[in-house]
Amino acid sequence: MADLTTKEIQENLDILWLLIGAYLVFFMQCGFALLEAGSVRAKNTKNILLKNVLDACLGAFIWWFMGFPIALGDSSGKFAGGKDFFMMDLTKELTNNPTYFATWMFQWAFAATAATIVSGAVAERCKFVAYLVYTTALTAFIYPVVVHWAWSSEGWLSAWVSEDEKPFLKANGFMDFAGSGVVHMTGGAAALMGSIFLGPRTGRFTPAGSVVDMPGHSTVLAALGTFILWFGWYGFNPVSTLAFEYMGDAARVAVTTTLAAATGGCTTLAIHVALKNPPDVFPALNGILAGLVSITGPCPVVEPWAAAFIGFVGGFVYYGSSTLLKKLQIDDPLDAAPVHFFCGIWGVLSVGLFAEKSYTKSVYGKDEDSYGAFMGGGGKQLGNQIIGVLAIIGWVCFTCSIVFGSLKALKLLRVSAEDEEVGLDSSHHGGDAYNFEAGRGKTVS
Amino acid sequence: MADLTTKEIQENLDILWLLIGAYLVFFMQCGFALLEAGSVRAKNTKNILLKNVLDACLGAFIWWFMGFPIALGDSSGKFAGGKDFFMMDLTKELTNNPTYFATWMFQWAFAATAATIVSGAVAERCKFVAYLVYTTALTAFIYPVVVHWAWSSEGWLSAWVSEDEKPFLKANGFMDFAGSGVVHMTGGAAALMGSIFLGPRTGRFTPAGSVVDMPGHSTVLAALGTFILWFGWYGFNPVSTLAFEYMGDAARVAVTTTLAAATGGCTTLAIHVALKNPPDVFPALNGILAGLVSITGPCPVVEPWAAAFIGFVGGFVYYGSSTLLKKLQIDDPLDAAPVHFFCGIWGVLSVGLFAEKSYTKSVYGKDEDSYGAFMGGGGKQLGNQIIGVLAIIGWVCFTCSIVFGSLKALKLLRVSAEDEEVGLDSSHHGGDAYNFEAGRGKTVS
Amino acid sequence: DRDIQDLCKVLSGLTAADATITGSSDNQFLLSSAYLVFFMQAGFAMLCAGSVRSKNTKNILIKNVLDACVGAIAFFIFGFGFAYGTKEGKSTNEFIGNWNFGLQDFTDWAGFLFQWAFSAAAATIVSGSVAERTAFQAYLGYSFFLTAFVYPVVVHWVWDGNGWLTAFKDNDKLFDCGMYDFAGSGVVHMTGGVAGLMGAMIVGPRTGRFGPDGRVVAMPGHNASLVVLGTFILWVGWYGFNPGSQLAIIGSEAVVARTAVSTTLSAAAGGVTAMAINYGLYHVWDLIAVCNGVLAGLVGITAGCSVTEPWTAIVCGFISAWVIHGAGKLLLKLKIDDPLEAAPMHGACGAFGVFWVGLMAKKEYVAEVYSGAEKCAGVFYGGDGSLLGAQVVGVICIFLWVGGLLGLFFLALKKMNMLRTSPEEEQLGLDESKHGGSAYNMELVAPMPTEM
Repeated sequence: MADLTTKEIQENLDILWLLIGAYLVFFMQCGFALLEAGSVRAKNTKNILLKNVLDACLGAFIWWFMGFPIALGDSSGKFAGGKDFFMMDLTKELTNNPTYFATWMFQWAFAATAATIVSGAVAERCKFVAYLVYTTALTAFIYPVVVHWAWSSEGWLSAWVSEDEKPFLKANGFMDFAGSGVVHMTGGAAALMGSIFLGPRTGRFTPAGSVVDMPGHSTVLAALGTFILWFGWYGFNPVSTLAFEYMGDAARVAVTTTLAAATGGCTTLAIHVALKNPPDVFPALNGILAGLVSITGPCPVVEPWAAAFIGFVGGFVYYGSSTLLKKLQIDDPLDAAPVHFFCGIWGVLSVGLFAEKSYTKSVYGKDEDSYGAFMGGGGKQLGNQIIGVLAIIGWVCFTCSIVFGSLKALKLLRVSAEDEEVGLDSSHHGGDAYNFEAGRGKTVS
Repeated sequence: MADLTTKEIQENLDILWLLIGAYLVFFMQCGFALLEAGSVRAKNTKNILLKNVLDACLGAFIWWFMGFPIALGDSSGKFAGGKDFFMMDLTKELTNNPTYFATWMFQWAFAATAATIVSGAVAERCKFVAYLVYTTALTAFIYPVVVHWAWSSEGWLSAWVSEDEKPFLKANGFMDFAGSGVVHMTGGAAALMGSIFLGPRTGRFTPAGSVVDMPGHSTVLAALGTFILWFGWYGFNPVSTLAFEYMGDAARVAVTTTLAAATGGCTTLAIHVALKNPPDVFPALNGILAGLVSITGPCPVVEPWAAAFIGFVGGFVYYGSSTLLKKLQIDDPLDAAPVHFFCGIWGVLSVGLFAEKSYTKSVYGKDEDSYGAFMGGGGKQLGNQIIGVLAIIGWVCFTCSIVFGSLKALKLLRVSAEDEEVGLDSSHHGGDAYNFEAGRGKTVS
Repeated sequence: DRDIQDLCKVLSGLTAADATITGSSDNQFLLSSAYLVFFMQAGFAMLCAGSVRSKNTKNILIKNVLDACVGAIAFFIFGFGFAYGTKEGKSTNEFIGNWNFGLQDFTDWAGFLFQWAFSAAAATIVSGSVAERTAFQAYLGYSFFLTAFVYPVVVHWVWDGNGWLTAFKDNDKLFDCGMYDFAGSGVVHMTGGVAGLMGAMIVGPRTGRFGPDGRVVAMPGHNASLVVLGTFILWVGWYGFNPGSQLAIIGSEAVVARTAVSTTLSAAAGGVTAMAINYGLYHVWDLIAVCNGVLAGLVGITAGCSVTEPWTAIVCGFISAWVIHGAGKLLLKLKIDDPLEAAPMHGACGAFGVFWVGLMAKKEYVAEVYSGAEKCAGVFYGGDGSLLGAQVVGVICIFLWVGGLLGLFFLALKKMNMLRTSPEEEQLGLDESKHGGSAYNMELVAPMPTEM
C-alpha cells in the first residue's frame, strides 16, 4: 500500500464526497420514475417509466459528448463553455484528472434531474418522438447554458469566479447554491411551456371550466418515489459543497434541507385540510418536494429557523400556483411547474431575503455587505437574485417555445385522441404495464 | 479519542470505502428481487421474492462458515483457499482485523449477487428444495473457487499476485476487475444450466416451435429494480478498487460504468424498435443491465469512449443471445443467461481488446507490453482472457450439471404441472402475493 | 495545556491538517449514516403499506410520511433539547435534558440529523401496531407526544452523558457499568414496540380479526412485493443505524466493520430460522415470516452489535426469530391484534437484545467501545452480572416509562372517543372514508376472472 500524504488524502476525500453525491442524486432518477408512475393513470405507466429510464441513458450519452463541455468546459465565454467534447482532450493526456470525472458524474446526475422534471408535466399525451427531441435539446444545450451562466467560473451570473475577480453582477453574484434556479426553475419552466403547448388532457376540464379529477394509479409508488427523492436530496444539497473541507457546512445544509422538507409537507397538508379536503397523501408528498426545491438555493446561507420558514412559504407557493394553473386551464398532471418552477423562483428569491451575513461570507465571500434583505443586508443581493430569475425564465421559455412550437407545427407533439383514450402503453409501448392473471393475484368482482 | 497518524487515517478510510461499497452492492439484492418479481407472473411473485431474500440470508450464513474461507482464506493452493472457517481463527485473537471484516462484507454482497442471478432463469417452475440445494452449492463451493482462481493472491488465473511474483498465466494474468467473468459469467452459466435441465415453462413454446409471450406482471417493479441495480453497481465497480488510495481510478470507473449502461440501454431499445417492435420498457432495462455487466470486467482499464462502445456491443450481444435461446427453446424467464452469461463473456474478452496501456499499467502493472489487442497490445492479454472464459465455463457448467442433474434424477427439480398451473404462491407459499379487496381500488371490466 | 496538546500531535505524526481530515471524515460518516437511517422511513412505509389491506394503504402511508415531517419539527423544537440539551454552566440532571430547544446555541448539525432519523424510526414503529383502525387525530397526538417527549427522555437516560442509566460517564454509573445499548434495541425499538403494544391493546382488535369462537381470522397484507422491498430497504438502512452509532470512523474502524458483520449475520440467521420454523410447523415456505425474521434478527442485534462476537450474532438472530414467533403467538392468545407484529418484533426482540448484551458482551470489546471495566462483560464472558443487572433495570424502566405514559395517553384518547374510527369507516376502509379515495386507481382492462 502506498502511503498518501495529507494533501493526497484530502484530494481523494473530495473525490469520494463527489461520487457519493453523484450516486445519491442519480438515485433520484429512480424516485422521479416512481413518483411520476404513481401519479399517472395505469394505462400510461410504461410510457412515463421509459422516459425516466431514457433520461438517465440518453442523458449520459448527450452529457458526455456535448452537455458537460458546454456547461463547464473551459472557455472565456460568459454565455457558454466549449471544451472537452467527447472527453477527448482529457483522455489524450496520460495523467487523467480524477476531479474531472467525479464532477462529470455529479453534474450528469443533475442534468438528468432537470430533464426528468419535464416528463411529468407533459405526461399522458405527449408523443414519444417529441420527448426524444425536447430531452435532447434540454440536456445538450438549454440546461448546460444555464449551468454555465451560474456555476462555471466564467458565466455572467456566476458567484464562483476566481478569487481575485469580482462577479460580473457585482456583490456576490447570483447565489443559487444547489440549483433552485439552475436546475429546478429550468426544468420547471420547460415543463410549463410543454404543458401550455400541448394543451390539457382530453376531459381534464369540462366545457364549463371545472376540473375533472384524474387521480394517479398508485399512491404507494408516489410515496416511495418521494422518499427516495428526499433521500437523494441529501446528495443534491449537502454534496454541492463539492469539497470535503466544507463538511461542517454540509452538515448544516443537511439540517436546513430536512427542516424545509418537513415544514413544506406539513404546511401543504394543513392548507389542504383547512380548505375542507380530507387529509390526502399527494398534497403532503408534493409539499415535501416544494420544501426541498425551495431550500435548494438558500440551503447553506440560512439559519435552521429560516429554512423552516422557507419550507412553510414554499408550501403556500406550491398550493397557490397549483390552484392558479387549474384556473388557467393549464394541465400539469404531476404539478411539475408548481413544485419546480414556482417554488424554484421562491427558493432563489429567499436567498436574497434570508441569507445570513456570516454564512454568506464563508460560502460566497465576495462582498461582505451583501446578504439577505430581511437580515439587514440591503437590497443588492435581492436585486441579483431577481436578475437571475428573469434571465433564466427568459432563456428557457424562449428556447423551449421554439422547440415545442416547431414540434407542434410539425404535428409531432401530441398523440391522437384515440391513442390517448386507449392509453399510451397499449397504443405505443406494446401492452399494459401490469399483467395480473384473471382470477389470480387479485380478487376483482 | 486517540490521535492518529496519516497512515492510520488512510487505513480507516479504506474500511469506510469498502463498507460503503458493501452496502451499495447489498442493496442490489433488493434490485434483483424487484426486477425478478416484476418480470414473472403474479402467481409466482412470493416464490421469487423468497429466493432473493434467502440469497442474502442463507448466503451470509454459508459465506461465513465456508464460502469466504474457500474464496479468500489464505492457503498455498492455486485451486481453492481454506482458512478461517466460521471466522474462528480471527475471533480467537484479541485484536480483530477490520480489513477482514470489511472485505468479508463486500465479498458477501458479491456472492449473493452471483447466487441470485440463477433464480431468474429457473423462475416459475423450480422446486423450493432444489433452490436450497443449488444456492448452497453455488455459494459454498462453485463460486468461491472461481473467486479464488481470479482474485486471491494465489489463484492460477489471478492478476493480483504479490508484487515480486509473476502471474501464473504470464503477462498480466486474467484481468477481470469487478467480475464480468467471476460473478456474472458464473451466475449466468449456472442459470443457463438450470434452465436447460428444467426445461421450458409449460406452454412457453407451441408444438410448432413459436414462442408464447408470458409477460411479467409489473413493469414498475422491474424498472425500480433496474434503477436500484444501476445504483448498486456504483458499489460493485468503483469500490472494487478496494483501497482509498485509488480514488482517482474509482472516479473514472464510475464514468465508464455510467456510459456503458447508457449506451447499452439505448442500443437495445434501438435494436428492438428497428426490428419493428414498439418501444417497450423491458428491452431498455435489460439493455442497461447488459451494458453494466459488459463493463464490469474492463471498467478501470478502458477509455470512456471505449466504455460507450463496449456497452453498445453489449446491447447486441444481449439481444442476439436472447433471440438465440428462444430459437433453441431454452426458456429463461428473466433473460438471465443472455444478460449475465453472454454479456459477461463479452466483458471479459473486451478487456483483451480495449485495455489502454497506461491504465493497465497503473491498475495491474505486471507486464507493460500486454494490453488490449485493438490498442496495439498484441494478443497475449486476449489469450489470457480466453483461457479465463473457458476455465470458468468448464468449471461452472461441469459442477452445475452434477447439481442439477442429480436433482433431476431424484425428481426434486421441478414442481408438478398442476402446481405450475396454479402458481407457486398458492401451492407452496401459503397464498397469493397480492390481495386487493373486491370492487375497491380499481375499476376493471 | 494547549501547547502540550500540539506537541503531542506533532510527536504522534498528526498535523493540524490531519485533525481536520479526521473531523471531516467522521462528520461525513455520521451524515451518510443519518441518510441511511432516514431511508429506513421509506422501508417502514413500504413494509407497512404492503402488510395492511389495500383499503387502508393511504392511511398508513401518510402516517409514515408525517412521522418524518412532524417528527423533524417536533424533534427540532423540543425533542433534541430534552434528549441531549445542556448549557455551559447550567445545571444538568439525570432525568431529562433542558437546553438547545430549537437548536439554539448548537452547531453539531450532523449529530442532530442522526438523532432525528432515530426518533422518526421510533415513532413509525407504533403506526404498524395500531394500523387499520385508529383515528388520524389520535395518530397525530401520539406521534408528537412520543417524538417530542417520551422517546427523548429515554435517550437522555441511556445515551446522554448525564443520564442515570448511561455508560457514557466517568463515575456514578449504574452498578458501575451502566446500560449498554449500542444502537438502541431498547432505546429505539423497545420504546416504539411498547408504545405499539399499548396502542394495540387499548384500541382493540380490528373488527372481525377474532371469530366468535376465538379463532384468528387471517387478514393478509395486500402486497408481498412491497413487504420485501421494505425489508430490504430497512436492512440497508440498518447499516447506518448500527455501524453509524459508533458516530466516528477514524480510529473506530474496527468497531464499525465488526458491527456491520454482526448486523449481517444476525439478520441472516433470523431469516433462515424463521423459514425453518414455519416450514417445520406449517409446511409453508412463508415469505412474510422470513422477512419478519430478518427484521427480528436486526432488532435483536442492535444493542449488542459492537460488543459481541460475530458468531454469537448468529445465535442472537436464531433466538430472535423464536422470540418474535413466540411473542406473536402470545399476543394472538391474548386477543391483542398487532397487524404488523410490531410489538413482538420491536418490543420483545428489543428487550431480548438488551438482555443479550448482558450475557454475551466480550470484555475486550466492552473496553474498546465503552471503556468499561472487566466486570462489565457478559455473564458468559466472565462478567460478574453487574452489566446484566443494569440491562435488566434498563429494560424494566423503559417498559414502565413508555408503557405508563403511552397507556395513559391512549386511555385518555379512548375516554374522549378520539381513538378509534367508527365500524362503518373501518369496514369501508380508511382511504375511502378519511383520505379522499383509494390508494389505487387501476383502470386496466383485465380479463374476467375464469374461476372464483
